[in-house]
Amino acid sequence: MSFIKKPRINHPGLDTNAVGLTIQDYEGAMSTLCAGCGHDSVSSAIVQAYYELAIEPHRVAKLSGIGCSSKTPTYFLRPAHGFNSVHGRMPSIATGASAANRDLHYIGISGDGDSLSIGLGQFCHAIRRNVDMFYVIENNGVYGLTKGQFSASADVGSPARKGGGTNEIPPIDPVLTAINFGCSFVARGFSGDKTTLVPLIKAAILHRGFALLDVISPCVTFNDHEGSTKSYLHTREFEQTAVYADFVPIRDEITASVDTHVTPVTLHDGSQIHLRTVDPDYDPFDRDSVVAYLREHQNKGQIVTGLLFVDETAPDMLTLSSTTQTPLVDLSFDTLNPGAAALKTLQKQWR
Amino acid sequence: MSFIKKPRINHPGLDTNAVGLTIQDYEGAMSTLCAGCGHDSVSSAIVQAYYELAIEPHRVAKLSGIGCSSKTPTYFLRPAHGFNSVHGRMPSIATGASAANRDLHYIGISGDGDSLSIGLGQFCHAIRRNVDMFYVIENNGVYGLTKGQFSASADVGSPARKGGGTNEIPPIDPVLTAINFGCSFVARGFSGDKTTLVPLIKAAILHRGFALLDVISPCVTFNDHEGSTKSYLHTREFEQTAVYADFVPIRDEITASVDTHVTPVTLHDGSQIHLRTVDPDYDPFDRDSVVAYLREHQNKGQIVTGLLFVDETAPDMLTLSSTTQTPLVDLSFDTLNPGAAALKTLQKQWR
Amino acid sequence: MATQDRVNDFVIRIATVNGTGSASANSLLMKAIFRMGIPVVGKNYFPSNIQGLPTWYEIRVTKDAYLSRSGHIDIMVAMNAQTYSDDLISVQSGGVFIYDSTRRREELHTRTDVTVLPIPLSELANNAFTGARTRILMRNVTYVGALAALLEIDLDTLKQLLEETFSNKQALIDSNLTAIQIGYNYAREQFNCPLSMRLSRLDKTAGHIMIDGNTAAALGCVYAGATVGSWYPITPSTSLFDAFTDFCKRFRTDTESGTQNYCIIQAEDELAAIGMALGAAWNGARAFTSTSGPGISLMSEFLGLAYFTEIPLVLFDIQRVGPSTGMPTRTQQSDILSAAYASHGDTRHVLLFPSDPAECFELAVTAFDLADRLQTPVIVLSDLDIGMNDWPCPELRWDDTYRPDYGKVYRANELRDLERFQRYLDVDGDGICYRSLPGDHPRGAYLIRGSGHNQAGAYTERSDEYIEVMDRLRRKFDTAATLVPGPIIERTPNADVAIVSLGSCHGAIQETRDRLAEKGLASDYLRIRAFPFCDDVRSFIDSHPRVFVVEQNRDAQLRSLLMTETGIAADRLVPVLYYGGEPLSSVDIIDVILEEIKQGKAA
Amino acid sequence: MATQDRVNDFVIRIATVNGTGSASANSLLMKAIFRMGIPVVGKNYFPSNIQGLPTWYEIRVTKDAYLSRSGHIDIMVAMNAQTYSDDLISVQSGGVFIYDSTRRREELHTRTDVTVLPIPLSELANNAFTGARTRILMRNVTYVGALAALLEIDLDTLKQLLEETFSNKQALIDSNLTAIQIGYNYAREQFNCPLSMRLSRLDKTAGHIMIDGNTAAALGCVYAGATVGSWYPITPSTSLFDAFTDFCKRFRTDTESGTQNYCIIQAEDELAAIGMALGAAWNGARAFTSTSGPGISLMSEFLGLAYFTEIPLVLFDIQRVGPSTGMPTRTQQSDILSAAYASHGDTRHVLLFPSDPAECFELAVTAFDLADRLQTPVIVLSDLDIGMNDWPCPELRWDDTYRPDYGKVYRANELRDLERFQRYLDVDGDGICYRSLPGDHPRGAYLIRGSGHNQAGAYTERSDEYIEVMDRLRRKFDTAATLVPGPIIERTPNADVAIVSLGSCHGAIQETRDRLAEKGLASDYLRIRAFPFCDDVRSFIDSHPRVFVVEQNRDAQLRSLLMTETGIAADRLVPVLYYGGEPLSSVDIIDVILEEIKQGKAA
Ligand SMILES: Cc1ncc(C[n+]2csc(CCOP(=O)(O)OP(=O)(O)O)c2C)c(N)n1
Ligand SMILES: Cc1ncc(C[n+]2csc(CCOP(=O)(O)OP(=O)(O)O)c2C)c(N)n1
Ligand code: SF4
Ligand code: SF4
Ligand SMILES: [Mg+2]
Ligand SMILES: [Mg+2]
Repeated sequence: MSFIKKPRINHPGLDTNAVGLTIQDYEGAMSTLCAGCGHDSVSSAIVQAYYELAIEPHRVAKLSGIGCSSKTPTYFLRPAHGFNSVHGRMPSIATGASAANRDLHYIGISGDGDSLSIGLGQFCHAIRRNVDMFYVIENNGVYGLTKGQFSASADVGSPARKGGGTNEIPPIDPVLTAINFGCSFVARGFSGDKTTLVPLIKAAILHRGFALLDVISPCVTFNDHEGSTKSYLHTREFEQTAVYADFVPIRDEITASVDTHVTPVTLHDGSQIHLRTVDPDYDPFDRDSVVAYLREHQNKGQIVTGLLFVDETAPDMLTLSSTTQTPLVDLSFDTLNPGAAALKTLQKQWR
Repeated sequence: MSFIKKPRINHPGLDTNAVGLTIQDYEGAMSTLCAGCGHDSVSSAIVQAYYELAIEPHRVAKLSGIGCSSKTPTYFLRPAHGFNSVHGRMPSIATGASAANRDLHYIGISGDGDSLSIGLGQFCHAIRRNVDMFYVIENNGVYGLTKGQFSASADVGSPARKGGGTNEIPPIDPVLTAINFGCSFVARGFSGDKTTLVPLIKAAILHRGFALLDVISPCVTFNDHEGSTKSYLHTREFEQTAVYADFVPIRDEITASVDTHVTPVTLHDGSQIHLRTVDPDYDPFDRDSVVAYLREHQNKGQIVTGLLFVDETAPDMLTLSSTTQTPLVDLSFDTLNPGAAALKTLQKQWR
Repeated sequence: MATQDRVNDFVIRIATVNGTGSASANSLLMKAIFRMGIPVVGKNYFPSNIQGLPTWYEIRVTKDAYLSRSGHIDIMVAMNAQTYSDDLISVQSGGVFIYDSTRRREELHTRTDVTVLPIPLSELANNAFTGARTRILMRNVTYVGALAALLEIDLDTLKQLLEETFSNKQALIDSNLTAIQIGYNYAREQFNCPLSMRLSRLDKTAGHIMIDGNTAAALGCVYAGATVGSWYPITPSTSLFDAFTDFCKRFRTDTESGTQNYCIIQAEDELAAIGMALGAAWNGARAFTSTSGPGISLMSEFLGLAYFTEIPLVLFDIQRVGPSTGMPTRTQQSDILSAAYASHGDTRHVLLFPSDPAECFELAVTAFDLADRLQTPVIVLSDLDIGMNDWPCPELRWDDTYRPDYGKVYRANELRDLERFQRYLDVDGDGICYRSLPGDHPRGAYLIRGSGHNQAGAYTERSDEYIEVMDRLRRKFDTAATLVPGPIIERTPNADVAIVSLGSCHGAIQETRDRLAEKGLASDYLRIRAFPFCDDVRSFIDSHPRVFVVEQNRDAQLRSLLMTETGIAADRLVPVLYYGGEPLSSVDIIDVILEEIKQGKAA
Repeated sequence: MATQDRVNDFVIRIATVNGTGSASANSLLMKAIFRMGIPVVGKNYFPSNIQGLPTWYEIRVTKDAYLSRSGHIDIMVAMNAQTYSDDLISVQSGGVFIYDSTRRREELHTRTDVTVLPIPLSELANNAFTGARTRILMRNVTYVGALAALLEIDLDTLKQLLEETFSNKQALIDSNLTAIQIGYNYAREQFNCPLSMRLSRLDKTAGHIMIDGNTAAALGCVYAGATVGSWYPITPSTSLFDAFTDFCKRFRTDTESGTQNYCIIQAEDELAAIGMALGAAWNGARAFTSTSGPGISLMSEFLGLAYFTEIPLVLFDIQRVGPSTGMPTRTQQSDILSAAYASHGDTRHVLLFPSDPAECFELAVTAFDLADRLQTPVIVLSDLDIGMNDWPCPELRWDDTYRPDYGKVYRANELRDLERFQRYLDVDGDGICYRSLPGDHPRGAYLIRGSGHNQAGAYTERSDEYIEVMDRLRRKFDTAATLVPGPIIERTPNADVAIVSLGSCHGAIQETRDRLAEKGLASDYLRIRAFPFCDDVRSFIDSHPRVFVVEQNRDAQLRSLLMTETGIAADRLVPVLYYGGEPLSSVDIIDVILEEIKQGKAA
């Protein structure tokens, strides 16, 4: 198989965004995933979000591990640099990349196997450092690419597709895990619900710090059957959106909202998200109450979605380490090299 | 340096336990840790607990990773087999060992670096599988053996010993992490408080499933200075025992307690622990309320200790996988080998 | 090679799209031929993808019972419009090109040297069946029917196979039979049947089976008495644990209670997988793990620990194309060096090289015996070609008198009588010491460690104690050379050519030797089955001025290992390398050899 | 060698307990001698432990400016009662044994061939100072004072050193001076000063410094312009990042705002450490990591990715004794093979072998240039002896006209004018392609991947495209051989002996050659500085019938690499191996060579 080229047809009538690009400029190569795979819907929501935010695609760096999900960076933002790394270790690549050039937008795409099995350590540590990136877990409860083994997010009692028994080991919930490790932005979406997904993605992109988006993204080939808790059917039935995020671009006039339970959150670039909580008691700024709410609903079998927690004040990794605002890659060699004279002086101590 | 032999003097007058052994039979080689190191106190509490439980020491398997803490299996239970493995990977060794021989008592000793940095993934996954073992983190907030770098459990604002700045990255709390990953037994102790430590250890040993004991165990050489939140001084000041565990051996008559807030928990061998909660609302059987309690007190800077959560009903890994009660190592080859005739029949399908 | 009038000697290739369920149709086709007593080999070319991309299945009908790809395609069944034109090109002159002509494609009728047979397969299936999935599946079975007519496949054999496959699901049997009949009839009506390339019953497959290496290896693990297996999914090793799980369920589960006399753990990654196997092996169980390239890299720290602490461990590496993620669904033999020297420091590991599924079965058992006996990891280097393709093999045999060789273990009764137990004492002078098992007896207790230790197992930082252990480990490796399976040597009087190779190269080499013989060139052949190399390897090479070393990697890794371990100079070892990722064929070898000979260099 | 009347040529060994702060006393002692113009070498023997175990510090006073251990001990300062008796045994005949006689030990006065000098050091310090910690520290300084009298160390030099060390902390200066004076006076009063082994001013250390390799390497990284460093603590590599951090704080921090022109990340493990460095390097930063054996094993998957995706990366491996955890505080050169072939599949890596701290500085800079130019990982193989011990070196020099060689990078302006950017196109025929940097320009965009890719960087599973890339990578490695630092060759007319070696063996070999010369044996010597080997290595070996290959590991890893990569036969490469973990000394080499020569085999 070689790289499949997607025919690029320019519709002259296509709308352009604030940087003069059409949505086609944000697309990627033709997907080679299974027809109906949830991951493709996520890619399309990502395309939409970057287009709407009018971020120049070549200022985005797309990273991933290994898995069907991790293939998707090929399928969006063709003019962005991408790095399809090794299984489970994308967080470290992203951490280093961000250290070297803080001015790019980082998006990391991962799967539940990639992030919660082999990659759990790196995932948690990247969260803990609050690396400035948008991190997506395309969560389908299975290892898609290796043909359907249970992943660490498979729910107890979830039956395997072909008589492989049911999963007995408790699942890892990326959302609760992220909150436990101090994540500064935690959201959950559903690949089947693009309308609520796009604003979540936009907020996540603009959040400074680690923004986790866990997307239930059904694997039609291995985990969309009856009984599967990661199927389209099950997710549709049990999804409960707790917090809607309405994205308000910086260019739009930001007016005080009249809705009930609406809280505006100002992002680092000045744009806002308006959080509409369904439950008046839900406080998306209080980690502890969010945990309590999530656990309670999880116990009832509900899949809580939305922008569940956000802390815009948490300093990100490079802030914590006082790294200069200039991307390190842009520093001139003269700035970096102390020179011969300094070397001479320095060496006195070693005599 | 060669192995330091501890002179073994038999005091004829020493007490013996139910299997006829003295406490000396539970000791190990002379410690080579720094004088005053918290880890040595933990070792001595471990010796005490196994002695009191009258477990034959050679039926115990001691495992560890790498670090000062991980050296300690040499310093207790000399007649037990031990496995000082590689850094951060002891949980997998223990998992496999337990699969092969479910009848031994497994104790894993680790450090905060070993379990929360390099070993975080394995630690969480062993918890998730509910491997039947007693797992100790000797938590001092630093890498002792490599001379004092901050570990992942160093608190924000904790100053390094020699002008290495203060730690800025939020710590990982092993207790909350364990609860998040579904741990069936979660306790925290303090190496400076042997009286409460020993019963915790005894309960942890007898718990069937993964029993985590996080012990604040100060590193006198690198992290016991002023300002350190893992110092003796700080821990003494901010320790708050939430749940006392009184161990009641199976041989003792178990009488209903008259105390307030006391709940008996029956362990798999029939012995009991009586949990005395300090706060009447504290429910050590409800994961969610425990999390809420811990987070609340953590936010106040308190170090909550005691047997914080227990679930004696959670099936352990081998129960979940329906593994036979006979240790696999004891199965005869005839039981395991299907024989020539079966092979003949089987192969029909491949013609 | 001309493709005309070749009875029982041609290659059929089926081009499809993955995820369309052609596997069962292809297997039906292959098994039918096999049951007609005609040797076949099946090779699957699939993408690292789940659905929608081109896939090929190749069946070589080989009356001479060759085991490798022929390197040519005689009959192409093109079911994937996306690859039609490439598929047409790939048919060799004189061949046949069959395609789904539901939509007729004139451009496919342009090759005058190829017979193009259009069959409206979709149309035929759609007319006969309902339901999208059924129609797709039945379209595949329809081409089997057409081939039955064109090649003269026994319809009864097909029928019986279907009955066995679907046992009591009569509806399935019926629909499959219908599809076959439709294809059969269509071909009979439209074309001159049979083709000049056709089948004719032989009696060459009696006592043989068609099996893939991963299934056979898994069976070997069951028969060796392995009780603990830990793994992490990775192509192409996954099917080994799938098979092990199936066999254990079948043979090791108490039917009443459902309890299992085994424990299989799907680990969170390869570091954990090998750690678990090590923990179990330390405890005395026969334990193993299985992986492929990236997993070998990740396991390397633990492999060093196992080497230094001397824990038996069996590890299957089903090699695929590297470096890094490489081409996960293509085959290669490129982990030889990494496996031999895996891990930092002075380490070296015992390797076994099965050449086909039957040997996977056999060497799996050997691996456990060797690991226990040598108390060290034994790495079985298989590859995707052996592991995942169906190979014809003599039926597997088992000797019920076999008893595992658990090696030197002091059990409780022996420990009781021992003055003092020293874990790393070389009692017998062969470098192999006595181990004890946890829980057995207090006197057997010691603390195993990856840090410096002395004879007694105690921690040391003393040079002399450390060197003593390291030198003994080196001696143990010498002992290993006397215990591992020796090479298979085939000598011909007055041979002109000498070949050394290993693993899945075997089939292609056998064929190469026949071709060379046809040209009057007799050959000697040594197939290495293990590392460390035993003396026979060296003496074979020594007895030839120059030897061709055939292997499937870029860097001549086996040749490197031969040079460093036997000290033989480079100019006597001529590399013959193929590393494109397809199963090796004699055409990849023969020209290199002939060219060298022409230059008067070989022998 | 007799130990009498040796001015400026003897070894002092101080035996203490770790954690008792003797390091500063020993450093004071060594520096004082150094400032007297007399060459010295310091070797630290410490346990993998924090406090309470035996530790030794060895100072070789060497008027001939040798760099290695002499292999003998002339003066022992025994401060650790636990090792007194062993320490006494280790002193060579004619030597001196000083011990803390606060508690007199008659049994130490039994060797007639050794002068035993009891000094009640604890008593002296306890009488003069208060406070437990101060007393212990001052006891150490007291023996420096005693040695000053016995060896004739300049008191003024000591004083000045103390003033520099403690700058304005007068109290500390005073107490140290007092301690020195006490020791000095005691020795003068009790013993015949000076000893026959003593010091006498020379002028051989001008323009030199005493520095350890990790500090020097870190400084090299600063001067090379490295901005991102990620690491995980591990002995003996930790001090490299400690030093890098210190230098960055000093040279790269905006004094006003406190912002940092660098980013150092203490990773959660080695897998993350190398991943971070790779991510930063991919983005165009000069990035590096540093580790030791176990870390190399853990990094092996990522090393394969870096090789195949062609990302520049600098990795320091400060080797220690393996396998596994091994002896973390002992030295060895045993990661050569694992580093050269790290990772599964056909991979090979560029290695650099510094022989001393000065070369650590120099080769660190070279490593960054090479990594950028070759777009591949460059592994600098240092070791504990170089990395953590203080070596005398010529002062480091920097050429301010140096500009980094960032290699082939298309920046935005070039990309704009490009018809089409193909990441893996061999434009110049040297196997090295042009890369682009993320964020620079849309036309430079491509997706880098560890899976099969073609010239354009696109995913492929096609044999031909894959082979094209692999063959080019092989060509690139050939180019590497022309770019890496060549060997240092020292030829002597009509040499009888030829030696090949690398890294920290250098000092011991220089000394060996002098000893051989004294016996009338002239020698040729080639010191390898990089892998792949350039032509000079081969031709040097070719020009000698037999060559001694000296290295510090059990398995003759350099020799193996020479055999596989140059094809030279085993019998021409005589292994000379030491792997006990102590820094190499000429005594470990010379006998092997002499023995071989006696058997008429060498030259
Ligand atoms: C080190 C390593 N181990 C195993 C694999 C095989 N592998 C590829 S993808 C994958 C699982 C992917 O699962 P997930 O991340 O959930 O992605 P999905 O395919 O479900 O989207 C595995 C195990 C690998 N590529 N590398
Ligand atoms: C793979 C690997 N990386 C690094 C090391 C070095 N190392 C040894 S112990 C240690 C940290 C131990 O810290 P912790 O677990 O907290 O134990 P403590 O010494 O504090 O008790 C490290 C990084 C190692 N041995 N192996
Ligand atoms: S296997 Fe599942 S996850 Fe992979 S592409 Fe198909 S549907 Fe998506
Ligand atoms: S360094 Fe710290 S952790 Fe290690 S032994 Fe000393 S006090 Fe204990
Ligand atoms: Mg998945
Ligand atoms: Mg610690």
